[in-house]
Amino acid sequence: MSLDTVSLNLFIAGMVFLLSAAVLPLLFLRNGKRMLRYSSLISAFISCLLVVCASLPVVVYNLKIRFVIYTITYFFSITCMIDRLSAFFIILIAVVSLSVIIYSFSYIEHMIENIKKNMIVCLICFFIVSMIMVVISLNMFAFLFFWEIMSITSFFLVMSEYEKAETKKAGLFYFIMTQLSTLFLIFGFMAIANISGSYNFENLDGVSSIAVNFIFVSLFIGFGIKAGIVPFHKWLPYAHPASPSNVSALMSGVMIKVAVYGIVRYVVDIAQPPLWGGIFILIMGTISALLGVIYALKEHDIKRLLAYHSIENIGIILLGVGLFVIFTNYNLTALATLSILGALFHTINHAIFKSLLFMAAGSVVQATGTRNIEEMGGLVKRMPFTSSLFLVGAVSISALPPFNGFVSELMIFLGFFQSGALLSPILEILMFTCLSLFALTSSLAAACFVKAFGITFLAMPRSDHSKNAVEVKMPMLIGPAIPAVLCVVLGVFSSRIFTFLGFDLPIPDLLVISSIAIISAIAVIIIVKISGRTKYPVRIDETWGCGILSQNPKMEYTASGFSEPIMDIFKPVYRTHTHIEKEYSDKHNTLFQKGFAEIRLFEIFEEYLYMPIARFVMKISADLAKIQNVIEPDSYILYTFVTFLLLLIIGGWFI
Amino acid sequence: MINFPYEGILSALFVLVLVTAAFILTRRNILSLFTNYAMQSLFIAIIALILFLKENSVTLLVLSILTFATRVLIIPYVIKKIQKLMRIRRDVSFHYLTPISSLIVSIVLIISIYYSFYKFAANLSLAGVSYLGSTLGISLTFIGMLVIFSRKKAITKIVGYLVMENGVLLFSLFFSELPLIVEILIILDLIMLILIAAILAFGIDSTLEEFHQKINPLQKWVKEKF
Amino acid sequence: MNDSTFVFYIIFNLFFAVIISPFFMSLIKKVKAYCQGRKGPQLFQTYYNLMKLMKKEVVYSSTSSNIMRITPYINIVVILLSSICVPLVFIPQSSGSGFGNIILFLYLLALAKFFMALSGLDAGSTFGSMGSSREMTISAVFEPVIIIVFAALAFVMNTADIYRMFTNSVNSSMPFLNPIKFLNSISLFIILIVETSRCPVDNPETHLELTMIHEAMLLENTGKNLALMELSHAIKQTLLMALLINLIIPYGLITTLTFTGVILGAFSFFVKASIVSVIVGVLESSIAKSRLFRLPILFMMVFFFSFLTILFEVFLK
Amino acid sequence: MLIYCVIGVAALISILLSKSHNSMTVISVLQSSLSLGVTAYFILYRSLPVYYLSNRYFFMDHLGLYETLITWLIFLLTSIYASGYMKHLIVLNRFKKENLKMFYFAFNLLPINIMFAFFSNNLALFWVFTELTTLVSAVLIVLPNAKDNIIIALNYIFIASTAMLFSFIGLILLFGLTKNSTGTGTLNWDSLLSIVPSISSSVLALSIIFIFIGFATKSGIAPFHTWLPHAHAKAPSIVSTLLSAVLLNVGIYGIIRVYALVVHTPAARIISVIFFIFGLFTIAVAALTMFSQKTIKKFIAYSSIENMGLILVGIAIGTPLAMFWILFHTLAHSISKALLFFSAEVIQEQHEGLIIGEMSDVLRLQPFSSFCLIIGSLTVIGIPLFPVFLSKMGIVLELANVSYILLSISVILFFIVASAFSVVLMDIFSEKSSDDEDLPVRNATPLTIVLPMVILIALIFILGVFIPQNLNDLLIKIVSQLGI
Repeated sequence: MSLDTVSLNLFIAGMVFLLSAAVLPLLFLRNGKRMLRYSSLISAFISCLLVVCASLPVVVYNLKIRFVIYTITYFFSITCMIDRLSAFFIILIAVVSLSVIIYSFSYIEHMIENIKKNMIVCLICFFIVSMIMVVISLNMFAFLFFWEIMSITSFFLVMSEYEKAETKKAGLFYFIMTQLSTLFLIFGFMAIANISGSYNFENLDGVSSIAVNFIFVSLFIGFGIKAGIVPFHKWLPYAHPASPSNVSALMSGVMIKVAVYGIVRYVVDIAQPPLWGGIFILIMGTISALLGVIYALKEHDIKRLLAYHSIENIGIILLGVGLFVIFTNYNLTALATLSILGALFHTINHAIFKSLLFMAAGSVVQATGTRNIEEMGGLVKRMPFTSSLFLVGAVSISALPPFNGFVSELMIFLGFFQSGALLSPILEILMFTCLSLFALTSSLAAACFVKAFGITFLAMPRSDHSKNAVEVKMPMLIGPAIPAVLCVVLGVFSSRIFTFLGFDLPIPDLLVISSIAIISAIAVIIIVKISGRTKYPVRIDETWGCGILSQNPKMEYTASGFSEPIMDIFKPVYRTHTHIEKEYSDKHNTLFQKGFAEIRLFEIFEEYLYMPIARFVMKISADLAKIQNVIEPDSYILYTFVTFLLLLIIGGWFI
Repeated sequence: MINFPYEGILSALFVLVLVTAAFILTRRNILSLFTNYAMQSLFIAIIALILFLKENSVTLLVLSILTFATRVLIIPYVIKKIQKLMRIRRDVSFHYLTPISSLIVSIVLIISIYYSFYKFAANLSLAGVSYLGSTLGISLTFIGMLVIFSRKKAITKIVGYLVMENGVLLFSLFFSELPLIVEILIILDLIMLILIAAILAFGIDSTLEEFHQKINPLQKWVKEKF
Repeated sequence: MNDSTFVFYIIFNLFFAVIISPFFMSLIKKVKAYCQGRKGPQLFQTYYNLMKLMKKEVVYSSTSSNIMRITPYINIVVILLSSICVPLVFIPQSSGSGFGNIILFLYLLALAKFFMALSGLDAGSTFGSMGSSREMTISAVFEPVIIIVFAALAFVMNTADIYRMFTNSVNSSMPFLNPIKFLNSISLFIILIVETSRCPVDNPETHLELTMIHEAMLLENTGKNLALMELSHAIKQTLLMALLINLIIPYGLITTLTFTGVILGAFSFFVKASIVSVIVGVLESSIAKSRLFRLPILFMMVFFFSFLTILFEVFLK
Repeated sequence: MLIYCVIGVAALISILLSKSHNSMTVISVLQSSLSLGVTAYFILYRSLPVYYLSNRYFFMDHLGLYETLITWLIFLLTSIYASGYMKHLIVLNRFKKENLKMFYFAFNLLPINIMFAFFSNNLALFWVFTELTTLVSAVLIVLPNAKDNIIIALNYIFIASTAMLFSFIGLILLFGLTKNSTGTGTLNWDSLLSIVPSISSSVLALSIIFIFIGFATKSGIAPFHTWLPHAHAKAPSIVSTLLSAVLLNVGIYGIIRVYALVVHTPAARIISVIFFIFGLFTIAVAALTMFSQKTIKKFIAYSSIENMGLILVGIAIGTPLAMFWILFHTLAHSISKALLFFSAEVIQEQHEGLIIGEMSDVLRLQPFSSFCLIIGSLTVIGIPLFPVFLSKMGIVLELANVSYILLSISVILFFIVASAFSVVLMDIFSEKSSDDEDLPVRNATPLTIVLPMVILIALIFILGVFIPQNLNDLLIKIVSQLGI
């Protein structure tokens, strides 16, 4: 049995398990027994394992497995191909969904109605199936087919808490944006079908430039909307906080990566975008990264903060892709492989630490019952494991050495550094500014996560929710533990993995560095033990507060306090506007009675881009509806009369 | 047959048909509307008769008798009976077009249709009178539609629809007669339509309960018939 | 063969950095004292302080978690690792492990800063959290500038590896006073000032709550934890000085391992470093601490300098 | 053919004689199931087309049988639904007991009428039967106990019949043309199919436009669609289901027959341009008006107008593949529209009188019907697992070959429709005011109301993923017979 038939059978077995996991809760929608959900989650777990071992050999030995699943009519057939790129993304999806499934074992039990619990389990399984199928579909029809299923299942998952008002807005925003992205995808695919004739993703390099540019722009916008690139990112900070945490972990960890898969597949396989295309991606990437992190700094809702960070990391991935395109246009293959590998490695890193962070945040939100970090604090003592997991996630997202975030950002940095001497001067200056903005982003991310971790977990609890928060149950710890371990493993063994896969990259071997670190740590501890033998044991005392008697939480730094200096430096970007209401006790407005003042952040994109279009469409529909609401027939017959006459006269002259 | 000048009589009858149409457009008194409609149908029946004399095809004769029977006798009688129940005398208000402007519009209508059809006449070998007849037929239909949307009362809208029906009949007379069975079916269908439209028109003006009491005897009447 | 020299290099570089860095700290204190007309502490005072602190009792605040306990150890280990990245005396052949990568060096310092800020927040006192908030603000705005300076260096030396940079600066016959070297030295000097929180950015001496940034984060550390933090701060200062010295005046630096070369290299590094710390001491006592929101202007200056180096390099070539 | 007449007449007479409400529903269910069986038998086993009467006025071909199949299927489900629903209306005194007999008489007469329309080979005959369907459906609209139903019914009759008159003029033109070219004029569709290429194309195009006007009004194409939303909003749901799922198909059937005549002649270019203009205008008007609709049934009416516009665009493309997907779309649309109307009625009855914004706890009060409403609207939007996705994708693919601007306009309009659906559904489902205790009493939904919905959902799911082989062959045979 050759290797690819083995992996194919494993893959199909995995898919069958996953589908059965999805269908099972549907059959017994009303009964609340836990065993039903556990059995379906276990079968989903097994299927993820199967899928991982199915796609591992494909990545390592660069196989190409092509198979047809199902033909509805003779040209609408679901043909799939697993090659290295899609296998890599399958591993990404499977690993993250593995950990999310374990996490949901006990997370879902906290919900109230039984129907909702079963529905979420079923929808999550469908969601994972659709994402895996999108990644391996070769035929345009199959791609759109699963792309739409992915959007619809994730839409229903976002709407699972449909009672709240904010979920309504989030759901609406999300649905419209997904439909918009399908619209652009249809444009792009139709153009490809017109030029290349076949409905499969064929390579169309020898094609006239206008068509390729149009395809590139429409596909980029289509995938960009789903990935959450800046001008289209507005749905992300609404959809993720509204959906349950395990869903938002899946969505921001994996669904965004499927959109990135689309962009990478186009850039690498289908058609080589021109130089200006590369610059376009680079600029969009930098803007998304910068604005993503700057908006994250002002967020005090933990899940919105993480959502904005997904936008930032997508920007970083796009930087890598942009560099790849520019370098291939100057045919510097070594640098091109470095940057595309950096982008792909950052995709899987982001998938891992973002799902870790969302799951940890989910357990924190569930334990304290609120999403606002200003009301949290002191959780590190009450929830030690979750906080250490969150710490691992925070350290790896702010790209600090031993963890995986550092390696991928390092690769992109090296891409920038070594691009220096080889390109034209103007491009050189663009590279230089993008490098500085990228560096700014990663340092701001570090600052933001110090705030997020510090204010949420450290010091004293700021409200009684967080005072009596209690550590979550076992599955909700094992779930995030897997990505935490992966963060460390991928970080430390990164250069070993790359050499094993056959790429030699100029990145430092973190394995050697961390082993030396451990040796020196042991040495330091021994020296400190010997020299530091004191008579007095360790003493626990009051924090030194310049002489005040007892520390109370009111005196602690709040999240807005922490990030206020940075926000002050970046004031032009935030464009806050103050809103003051005053009430006077006399009519001459002289005796001030009471008032209300508020600094509100100006949602630039929402105010200037989305709302005007929405208001315009609503106005047209109101006018149209007004015309057609009249009951009497006269006006309608007048319309028909005029149309007949026009048709007749125009018909008479033209035909 | 004696070959007295067909064209002269036909064009005279055309004028008469258009005059009755003008009257229907402008008259306020409903009863006079019905009489105008009856006269218009009479003229069209005569036109059919003359055409029969000219081309002596049997269908034309049957057609003229049929139109005479239904459009001059039965339908006006039915509408008058329904109208008596409704006790409405005058349809005063106009909608969108005052009488004068609706007349002007109908004139413009006739001219524009005449010219727009000019191109087709060439390859349809339609000569003189029959070309005029068919264009008048179509413009009569449009005038009927003009009546429907410019008058407020439902009963006048029904008369407008009947005028459109006459226009179609006129067009079919001159352009090409349809097989007889089809013509009969169309007339049956027209009667059914007028019956229901009249009942509904009656329903609009009276209160709901009255409408339902009126419907029930009608149901019984329908049941005895079949 | 070069693995064993690399191991020897690691041990030597580490011990050399640990031993001499407290000396420079007390040297700067001594220079500042003389500028203010007083005698100032003896040169080996910092060593005695460290020994004393090692023996003192450790006090943890009730609200602090084990972040407070592990941060000193993380700090010292990370700084020792970064001391391996910057060769002080002799440069080993670049080993396979890619130790010399500039970004690795920079991000190791960032890791140390990250945990120090967290420990500042951990105690729950306003001073600590204010210190860490300000520290993160400065690092958030200044880190990109450091990366740009290193990018300019990498662009000039067309390599991203510190070892090869130093070998290039040793072998290259660039005249002392050419513009690129001059611009680089200014930006590296400002990086040294900002990273070790010297005067214009932060006042290391004072314990006045509003002005201190770096010291505020260490406020809660006591006993051996404080000693470790002080030591790592000193080593960081030496490493940054080494970067400045070995790139601009690489005379003592040797690439082949000879006994006399090492002694001479060590001695020349010691002299050069003390000259630099004297300059730092004089500078510190001559400028007042500037307001926090005026600092971005200083950082923009460094950004401007590195931009100039790139332009010079591109147009000169 | 005779079997149908026998079943029909028997059903009508037995309704006139029967007294109780249950017997009437049983009769209509029986009639529909029998006729459905007969149609299925004809499609599978009879060699078609079959001609009747000496002058070949009636004939049975694949397209006619396919449309009759849809009619009888929808009529069967509506009559099952009607039993429970009419009782509810009578209890609420929104329907007079004595009108029931007339209602059921007209209710059974309508599908027979439509069936004869589908079987009429002669276009004039088809015209007459379509005219009769207008009358019968007007009667059905007028019977419930509401004042403005009458105005709406009158409005419907006037708009529909005035337009039909124009298509009658078109028929006369066509008849005259055939008479000029071949001596004896004929309106039989199959003989026309052979004569038409020899006719001069300019007058032919004019007659086709005239005919198109009439049938466009019957199928709710843009400027003539104004009667449809009011008729659907006010009529009882079983009538509005029949109206939108079946009656609109009659108009579309007429347009397909007429377009098939002219597709290979030079006139086809002008005709398809006009069809494109009207089709896109319809989708645009319907899509944009949907946003601010206040009652669910009016909203669904606009979505059927939008689907008719889509079908018109599909016809205008004219390639065999597009026609295949158009026919598939009519079936998918009828099923989803029936499901939407059934579930909308249950929700509307539960929150009687409330407009979309004010309904609260919809999902908790009527979980099953809101589930059907969601499934129905997802189908109509064209979400993958449901049939409309296949047909929309097929049409879009064909459009791409025709011209790129048309493709972009229609895809943008689909997007607007999808967002309109989401906006309205959000308003319906997300209001949640009271907690569990003081929920208003929940209307009982007997089996007869739930059963049709379950059947429809099953059909939608089957068609969404798997097109049965004989359906596929039937559609291919139709397309080849139409000669496209």
